[in-house]
Amino acid sequence: MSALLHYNYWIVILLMMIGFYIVITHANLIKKLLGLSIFQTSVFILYISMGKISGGTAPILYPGEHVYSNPLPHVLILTAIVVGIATTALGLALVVRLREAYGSIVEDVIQQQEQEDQR
Amino acid sequence: MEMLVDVFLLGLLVATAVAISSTKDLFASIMLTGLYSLISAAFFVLMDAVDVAFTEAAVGAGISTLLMLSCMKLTGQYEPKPHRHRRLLGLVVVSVTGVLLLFGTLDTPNFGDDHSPIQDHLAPHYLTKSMEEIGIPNVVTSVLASYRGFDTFGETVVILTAGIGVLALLGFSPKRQSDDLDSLVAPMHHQKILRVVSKLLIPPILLFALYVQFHGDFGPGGGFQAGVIFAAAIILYAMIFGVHVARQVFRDGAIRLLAALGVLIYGSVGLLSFLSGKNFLDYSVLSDTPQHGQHWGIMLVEMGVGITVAAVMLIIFFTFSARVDKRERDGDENQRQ
Amino acid sequence: MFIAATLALLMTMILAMGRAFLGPSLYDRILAINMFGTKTVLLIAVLGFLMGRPEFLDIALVYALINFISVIGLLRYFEYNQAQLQAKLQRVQQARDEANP
Amino acid sequence: MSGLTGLIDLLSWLALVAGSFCALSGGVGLLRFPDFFSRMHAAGVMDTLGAGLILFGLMLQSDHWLVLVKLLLILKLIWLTSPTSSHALAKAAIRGGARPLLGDDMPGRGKR
Repeated sequence: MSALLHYNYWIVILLMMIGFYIVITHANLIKKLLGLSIFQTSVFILYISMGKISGGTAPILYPGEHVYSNPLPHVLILTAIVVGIATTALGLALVVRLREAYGSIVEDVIQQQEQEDQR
Repeated sequence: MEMLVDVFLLGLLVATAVAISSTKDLFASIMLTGLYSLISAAFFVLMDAVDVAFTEAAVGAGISTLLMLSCMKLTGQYEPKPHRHRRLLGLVVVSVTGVLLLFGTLDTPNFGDDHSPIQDHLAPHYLTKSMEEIGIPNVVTSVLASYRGFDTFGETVVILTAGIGVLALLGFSPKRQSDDLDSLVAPMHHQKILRVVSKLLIPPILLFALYVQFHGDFGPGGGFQAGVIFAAAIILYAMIFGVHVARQVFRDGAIRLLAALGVLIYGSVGLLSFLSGKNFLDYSVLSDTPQHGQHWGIMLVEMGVGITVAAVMLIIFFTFSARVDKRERDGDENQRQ
Repeated sequence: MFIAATLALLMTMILAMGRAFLGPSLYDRILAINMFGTKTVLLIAVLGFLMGRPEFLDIALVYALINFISVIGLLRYFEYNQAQLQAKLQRVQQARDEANP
Repeated sequence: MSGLTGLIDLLSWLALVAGSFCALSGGVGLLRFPDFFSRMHAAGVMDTLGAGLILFGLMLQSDHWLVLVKLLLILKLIWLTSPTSSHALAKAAIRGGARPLLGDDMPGRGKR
């Protein structure tokens, strides 16, 4: 059981690194955004795991003595999710515009064209 | 038992993430991202974060998948595999960072510990005092809309800004030919069964969105979730009966106005308490007893959030779909080869 | 008994996920996602009972709705492709007609 | 009175076990069947039945009318949306050119 005391955090790091890997190795911009969203979710999981108290219950009060998990991370992450989708949409809009300007959404191709244009 | 499910779900998450990273087909990886967010929402339920699960369910699995798909529709489905040296380099960087971070976890408090630093500040106050200070059972809502109302105000403005950003990037339509828009066939109009079932479903979804909006004080829910669910119902309608039909009801000008109106409501509630001699967003002056004032304040503020979120989601979806429609009509003329 | 149901649902989720990874066609993947979504709805409902707070069924309800919407969204992509294909065929036909009337 | 609650408990356990079995067998079918349409058959039928049984089992355990109503709503939703999306999916697959494996095309034993 003691091996599991940090299990959630290990998984968080694993997920974060997978997201990071996608962002730095894949050249396709949509794929990069997918990687970012995996990264983002790993942070959500980190916060939520930290707020959990074992044997606790959801922080919606009801009569009787109960242990409630920490509501503060929930608030932070709840708003972060909606802001996350809004910013992802902005990123996607940028990708669409890049496609219209360069005819490609592959990072290398865009950079190459940019260099050619400057010459 | 909870621990077992926890291990299980997190394992599934990692498997999905690896699969997303390794497929070359963007359609498949976007679908898997939807699955990923389904699993993470189930995980949030397990971690007692019901409000978060609610939001993730409404946002991650639904709207974000749809947006990614429309973007992919505009840009192409397949990606080349990254070069070998790039993958190798990436792997090295990632493993070094990962090991360093793992080293960091050695000092973190144990999972589920009730005396870790995060549990000692603020949270006990919120949990014990919320009922007498605010008077609603859902502590998440009371923290969101009252204790940290200023924070949430900022988030709402960020959402509005993102909506404006998307409009600025993609919103302009060079030549609007209204008769041309009508001639465009709704892509799923011929699916009779879908049409009937969604007609049956949409009114309950809208009702449910209202329930979520106003029941947020007592159970999971609130403005953010309700806004997204409301928008999802309209998006369902738009997908099946055609975007131009939905846009005739939710006119561009109107939803832009609504998006701003939500933030305005939120801000003016704050200003009202400001002008009555209290702090910004201190709702206790809104009614004769402080607790009653809090109720009013939270309701109004959540309404503002709901309106803004729903309107911005609709703006974003309509903007993207208008692009896709335009592309279907005109072909890919902007492509530079 | 809720535990048995939870375990069965988790196993089913793994099976469905296997199909989602394997493919081979995109339709198979969508089918798997659809099934996975239904199983998640059930899992959340059962978890609510398992943890003794069944009032959280709202989440399961949202899930059932959103799952439907996202499957429709995925399908719409094919419809677009179909429409595009037909338009292309028509254009080719037209060009052929103009070439040899 | 205790006899009645015992009976209800027994019924609900039975429903849960049967539902779990349906869910599992649907999952196995989804993974093991040879082509898309037979997989859809497994997933579609067992999904709907399994969901119904599990939700029925939960309904018998519910202690508040609101819980019961929500479970009924979920059941109604699943029974409405699941067949609809299966139908739409099958239609899309047919239009996209997928054809069911019939008679002679079936792979022999041991192949799959």
